[in-house]
Amino acid sequence: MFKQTLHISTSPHLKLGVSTDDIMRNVVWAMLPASAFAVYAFGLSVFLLLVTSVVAAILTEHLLCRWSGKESTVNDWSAAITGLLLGLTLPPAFPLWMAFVGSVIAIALGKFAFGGLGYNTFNPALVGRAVLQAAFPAAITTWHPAFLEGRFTDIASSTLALPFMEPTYDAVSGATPLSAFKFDGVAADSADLALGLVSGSAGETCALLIVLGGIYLIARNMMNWRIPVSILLTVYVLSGIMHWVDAEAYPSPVFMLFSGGLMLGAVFMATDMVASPLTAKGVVVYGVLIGLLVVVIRLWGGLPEGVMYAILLANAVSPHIDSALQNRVYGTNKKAKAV
Amino acid sequence: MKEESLWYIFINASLINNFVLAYFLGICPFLGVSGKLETATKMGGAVTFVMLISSVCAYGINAFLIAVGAPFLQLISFIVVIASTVQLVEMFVRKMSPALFRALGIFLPLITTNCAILGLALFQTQKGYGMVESLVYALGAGAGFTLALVLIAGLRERLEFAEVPGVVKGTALTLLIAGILSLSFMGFAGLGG
Amino acid sequence: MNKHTDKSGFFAALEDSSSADTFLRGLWKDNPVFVQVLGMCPVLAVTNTSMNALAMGLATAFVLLMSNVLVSSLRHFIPKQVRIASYILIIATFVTITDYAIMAISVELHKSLGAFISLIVVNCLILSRAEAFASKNTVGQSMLDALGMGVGFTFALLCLGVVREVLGSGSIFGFGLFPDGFQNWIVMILPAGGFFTLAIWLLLFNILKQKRATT
Amino acid sequence: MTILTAIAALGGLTFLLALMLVLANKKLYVYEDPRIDTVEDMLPHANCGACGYPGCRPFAEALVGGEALPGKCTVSSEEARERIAGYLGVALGNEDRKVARLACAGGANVARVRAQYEGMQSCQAAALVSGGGKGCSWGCLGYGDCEVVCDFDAIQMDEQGLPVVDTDKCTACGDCVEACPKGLFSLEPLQNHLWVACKNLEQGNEILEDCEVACTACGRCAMDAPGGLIEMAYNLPVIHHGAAAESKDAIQRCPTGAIVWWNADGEAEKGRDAKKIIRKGAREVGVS
Amino acid sequence: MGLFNFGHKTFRHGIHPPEHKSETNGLPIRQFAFAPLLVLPVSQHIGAPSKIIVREGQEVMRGQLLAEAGGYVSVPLHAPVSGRVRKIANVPTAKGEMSLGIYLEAFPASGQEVLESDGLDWETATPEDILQGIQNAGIVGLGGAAFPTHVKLKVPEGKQCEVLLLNGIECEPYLTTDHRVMLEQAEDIFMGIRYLLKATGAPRAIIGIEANKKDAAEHLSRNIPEGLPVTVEVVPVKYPQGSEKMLITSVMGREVPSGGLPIDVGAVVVNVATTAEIGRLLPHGRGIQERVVTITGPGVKKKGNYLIPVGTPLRFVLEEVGVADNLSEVYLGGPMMGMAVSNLDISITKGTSGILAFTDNEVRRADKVYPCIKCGACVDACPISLNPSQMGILAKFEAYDEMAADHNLMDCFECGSCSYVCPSNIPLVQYFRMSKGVVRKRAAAKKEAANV
Amino acid sequence: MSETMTIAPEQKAATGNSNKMLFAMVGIGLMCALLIVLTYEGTKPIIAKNKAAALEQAIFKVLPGTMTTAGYYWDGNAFSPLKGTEAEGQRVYAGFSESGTLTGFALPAVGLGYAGEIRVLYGYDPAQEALVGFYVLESKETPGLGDKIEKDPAFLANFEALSVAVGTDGNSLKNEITYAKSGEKQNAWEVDGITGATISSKAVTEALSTSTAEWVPRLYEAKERFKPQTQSHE
Repeated sequence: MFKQTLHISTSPHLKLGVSTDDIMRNVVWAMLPASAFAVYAFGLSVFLLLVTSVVAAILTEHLLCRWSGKESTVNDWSAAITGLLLGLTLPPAFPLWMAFVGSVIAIALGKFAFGGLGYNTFNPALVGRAVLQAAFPAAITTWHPAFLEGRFTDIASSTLALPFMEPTYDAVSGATPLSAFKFDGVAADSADLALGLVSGSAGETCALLIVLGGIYLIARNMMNWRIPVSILLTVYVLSGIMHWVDAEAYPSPVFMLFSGGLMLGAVFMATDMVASPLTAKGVVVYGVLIGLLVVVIRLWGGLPEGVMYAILLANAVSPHIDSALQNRVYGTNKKAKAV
Repeated sequence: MKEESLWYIFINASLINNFVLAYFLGICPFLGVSGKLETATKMGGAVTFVMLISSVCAYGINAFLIAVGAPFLQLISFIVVIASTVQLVEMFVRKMSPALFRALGIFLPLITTNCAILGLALFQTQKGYGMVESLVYALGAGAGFTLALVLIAGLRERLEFAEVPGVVKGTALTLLIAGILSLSFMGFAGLGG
Repeated sequence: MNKHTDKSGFFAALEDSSSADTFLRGLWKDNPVFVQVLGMCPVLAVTNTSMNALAMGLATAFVLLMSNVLVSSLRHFIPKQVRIASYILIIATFVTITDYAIMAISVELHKSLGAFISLIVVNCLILSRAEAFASKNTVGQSMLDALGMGVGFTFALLCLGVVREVLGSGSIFGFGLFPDGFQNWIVMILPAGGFFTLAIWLLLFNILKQKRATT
Repeated sequence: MTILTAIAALGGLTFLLALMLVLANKKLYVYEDPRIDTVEDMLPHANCGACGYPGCRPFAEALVGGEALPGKCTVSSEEARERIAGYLGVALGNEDRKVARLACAGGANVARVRAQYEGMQSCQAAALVSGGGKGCSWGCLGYGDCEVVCDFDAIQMDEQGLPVVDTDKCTACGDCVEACPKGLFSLEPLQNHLWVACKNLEQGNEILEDCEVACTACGRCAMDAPGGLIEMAYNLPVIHHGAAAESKDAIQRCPTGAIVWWNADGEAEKGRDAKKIIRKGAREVGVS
Repeated sequence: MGLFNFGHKTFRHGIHPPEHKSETNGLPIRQFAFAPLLVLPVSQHIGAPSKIIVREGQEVMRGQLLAEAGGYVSVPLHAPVSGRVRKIANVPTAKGEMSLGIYLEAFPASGQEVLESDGLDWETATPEDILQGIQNAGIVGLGGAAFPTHVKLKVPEGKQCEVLLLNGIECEPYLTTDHRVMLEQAEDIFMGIRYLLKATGAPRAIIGIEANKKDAAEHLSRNIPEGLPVTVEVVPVKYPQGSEKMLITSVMGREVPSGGLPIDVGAVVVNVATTAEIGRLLPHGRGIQERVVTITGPGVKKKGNYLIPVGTPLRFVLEEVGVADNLSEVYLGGPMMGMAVSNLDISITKGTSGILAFTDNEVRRADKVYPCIKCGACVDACPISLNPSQMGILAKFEAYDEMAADHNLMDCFECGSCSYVCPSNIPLVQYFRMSKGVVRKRAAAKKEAANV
Repeated sequence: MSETMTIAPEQKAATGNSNKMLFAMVGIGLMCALLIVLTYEGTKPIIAKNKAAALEQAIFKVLPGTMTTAGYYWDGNAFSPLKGTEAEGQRVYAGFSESGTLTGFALPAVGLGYAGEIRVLYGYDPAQEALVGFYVLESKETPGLGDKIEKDPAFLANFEALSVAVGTDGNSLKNEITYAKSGEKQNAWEVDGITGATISSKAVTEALSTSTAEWVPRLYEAKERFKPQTQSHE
């Protein structure tokens, strides 16, 4: 009757059945449409860029795990996310060697040094990108035009710049919509922005596909919808007020929403679960903070774009948001401490 | 020549050229007391307080030294006066409010050798700030110091419970966070101008 | 100054070690930067070029040496209660002297080191050596200690300065290292680069320590 | 001229400052015995708590205050303790050294597992899941919480999944006592030889199903030991050290070897009649 | 979550595990056979163990007292069958420890008739009589907690019971005992309510039922006897609504203070099956001999709700209903809070509400544990709004005291919602159970040290 | 240091050595003052010479063909030779060629850039009525981007001949210096900006614009009165 030994395990004996690697994998799927569009718009260079950053990220993670004697954590897919995300935030003709360096830094300094997945207090891809921005400010603000003839057959010369060497550019487009507005007061067409018919970082141009990916993740309950919604709403409302006050000096809210890396940041970067707060309230405050910083930096700061800095700063604040905005424990007036 | 507005002085001292993250001032206490949020907040408060006081002192001393024609005594006078003022404050606080002393007092001796305080005195003199500007500058520097300390303390408290690799643990990790924060603060550049 | 027969057992260890040890301790085993993590402000602030690092290191070493000597020779004269204040006075004096000396040598160098020369006053390394060593040891011992610590400090500063200059400006002591078209890693000469470089040096030291512990 | 102003200015400044310090020195002087620091430096800084104080600093304070004797610190070396005693001019006050002893011998080769536990590999955790699945509900689960918790590397799990205490390294800090969910560890004076390596409260041979070296409460040890030394209580022998001189006779007739004699080499000797276990592999898992 | 439940009365957070109730909720309660040998631990309830009053070898009648209450927080134990006391010794228990108990050998021809004593009329009895009667009947909470019911019903001085809450939620997946009891024993339930209202002095009673048992709710509300102040409240389906605190919040909109009792917000909560038992036993002065148990799970051949004598060995039960060959795990209670069984020689006790048997196919075993990614799913699931994510990390780093001091660890009642949703498969509940044990141990040690 | 091994637990603060404390501290203070003063006095001439040389170097850079320089300050009505105590914003340096003819004026200007103040020195040649040289004294602009104002040849070419003609009224400029987007310079008084360093180049333009508007008319009017001094300014 009882043929085999009983097993015992702890309650609960039921599981929802969505595991961390499922979530991570689906985030990668959600980023694919935007990545595909990036390749379509900018051609072979971006393809190589994305492949480089992803491969570098995975390789770094694997080797670091090996050296530190840990089991390789590559198959939880989080390294792939970091690599792909970093690739998407870089200019299309960004030299591959720099992207490689960025990916290594993102994983090694942004993630592994903090203890790996689950402990990275900053979004690793943004750490990588922030270091690249500071290290190679010229290369990272040189934009390659979209929809060039022969983009599927030719590779931009800067893409293949020799390691440690300064890249040379063959086709340089004027500016991104944001810098065009900031320095020259020219606002791009909203429809072009939404469809990605402008220049900018590889993956940030087509807002619609990014939103699509976000909706997919929200529908599968793998992303906290409150983060992108509160960021976008804050940016819309704040810039709407400013635009209403002075339409000449401040761009329209729609322009603010669809230009630059806001969509990519709000949907895929600010939503990094590890670096964002835990509670519903906390997440909304976090989103509002990011939105606020984005508007402040874009409208009054020295830089045309501030999404990356806004998210990194909010990441740094998130432990404090967490400790301030815990849920009230049932039957008490006390909030549990978070940090 | 464009005058620096008080608002700009504040933003500049607290965010753009943050004393800790851009000028590397007060790194020792920064590394030392940023482990716990509570101490970090108190330390920040104490430093801001002392900055305000020493800013006034430095302004006065500088005026005095220029008047007597001995600007070369600037450094030694600053440090001696700051050190003694801090000690005086410590004694005063201990006498007037033991509660405040327990909260802030233990940090006061640490502050004497905090380069942020002396740096503030030197910079405000170098920039030729007047009395009000000096005070705003001190307030901004203190706020920036506190902000950096509090941000790092939050992160470090969280990372206390993280599987940080053994070789990174400690100062290296704190410096790493500081580096990333320093990069993030670059986003504030150009504000308030 | 040979009144040191009555030392407690606690300090006997210091006596046992030879003079060479006193010197080498600061250089390597108790390196002020990598091991004791002291005097961080100049370590980070003025190491964007090797030249600055060297100058700063030497300036600090000079102040350290002079103040150690003075503190050590005055140690029976200074009452315990005012010792810290006296040390600060002594240190500030030598810093001022160094400040003027550097200005006399090169205005350019003085400009690039900026206020950090003055800030040597509050370098915890100097005060801690004065308090922990010079106030308890002979002039000769203190000199050796200061030399060791000073050289160790300079060495550490150079470690950072060289890395930051090579990557950040593509040169070393101002001499170009790479062919034209080298891409400077500008982050290295920014504040963040200082934090990162020091973090990575500390990390390397830790790895080294760990390796040594396991073998 | 400059020289005079400078000297006057700085002289005045230092005078004021010195005056202030003098006043401060008179008014607000808090004395702390400098010997506390010195003594703390001589202690091992392990903060293990074996001395009964929360850490080395409080212990140092107690030492200087004369409330404790250096011998309480079982972690530091003999010389270190003598140095402290010499420094403070007090007696050494040596403690009976204690070590942690495990009241179980049911390794994988002799004890049966009834149900296979799945989950977090920790005794504390396993014990909460239906007792951990070991046949003998009193026995060691073998996930090594004690090994993990030991700061002194004194506990090592052997190949049968039983913790082995290195008596040289053990400082009797008591961490393993707290960590064991089955309460199998206790701190025993090193000079005591007799030890019952079992905690099961069952009587009779049925327990041998679950563990071949369990105490069957036969009472032979109590009969053989000098009067009053061993008494049977709740189906286990209880040793009253000090009631009579310890004698090796007590273990000789034990049929399972549950009562042992710790010899001078730190090995547990079994009695003459104890059955010899030659199985090296794990006992087959019993079908419930 | 809060958004979607707007307008419905319910508690914060919670989860929706698959219910699996349809497999047994249509099957009427059936009487189970007597096992040849019954195993009766004297500690089947929370509180002091019962004191045995029979001798080895003594013959007892079904319903006869075997052990009397060992104190106020304790209940007596009655013989579930007529038979002979074979042995008084250590018996295995579900917790995995051995504890004192009675081996009772059933007479081969033991019948269903039960020894009765003086009954208690609900109209004439005083509240004290009723409480005493409930204790004498050996009644404990049949929902699973097995807390002596009379203790719970005792309204402390200065407190007022405003509402008697009957817990018919049964939120655990798979289990349908309360569902069947409500459908089949409405009369007993209403009789029990009469006793309970009198004992607690409550002016009215509310029966709380989850929306997945609408038939039971309708059946009960149709049959409310004239003049009995009872209403039936249907609440949305959500786990763990069956917990006292959650039920009070759902039905009354009040929160039981941390560390407090339902009576602190004017409520007394009693399980419907317990109520039915009171209604059935008290008029006749009987004691508990048997209880309804749901036997289900993918590994069971004859699923159903059975009336099983207390003390029946698990092995006998499983042999009777038949189990699959590749049986892997057996749980007592529901899948969310039930305990895995390591030893089939343990027996059905008064607190056993269900027996679940899972085979190799259903048990998720090789779940890889990932680090916490702070997704917040557990925070959104915890019904008492703790921060399981942070507590899990603290537990991993053994910061138990911090968990208790800053995170209200002791308020956790181990419902399992956090572990259920955790994508990283972190054994949160196990961590918390362990940490609570350590905290309790340390508090006890501290207290002891203070006394010495 | 004569510490004994058996310190009594109830040791009181030593009170008798107040005088010694005062004496020690003041003594050290006086010694320090002496040391500092001596150093200061010793290095003063060298430092002054170094500083002057550095300034002269800068002036040579912005005023081509200059051999000697002379410092002046504006007292509100007229220019007088520098005394050394004037604030920087009031100073102006005149440059003279070997033959003693006026090569132009060097003026400092300050603008608010991306990461703080940008201090520049520019050269104004009243003969050409144009700016003829430009040198960044101090800037914290981002290396690689903002620091192009020091290095970008196209940008520096702006200041080889940037028109600052004085208007007909003699009190203001005909055209103030204005900023133009990179590559869109059309007039001689426009500064061609740098792509990617817009803020920094704008800041420089603004600094020059403000400074020239104030100084150039004054200098143009008084240009005849500047003669080479026999000795260098301080």
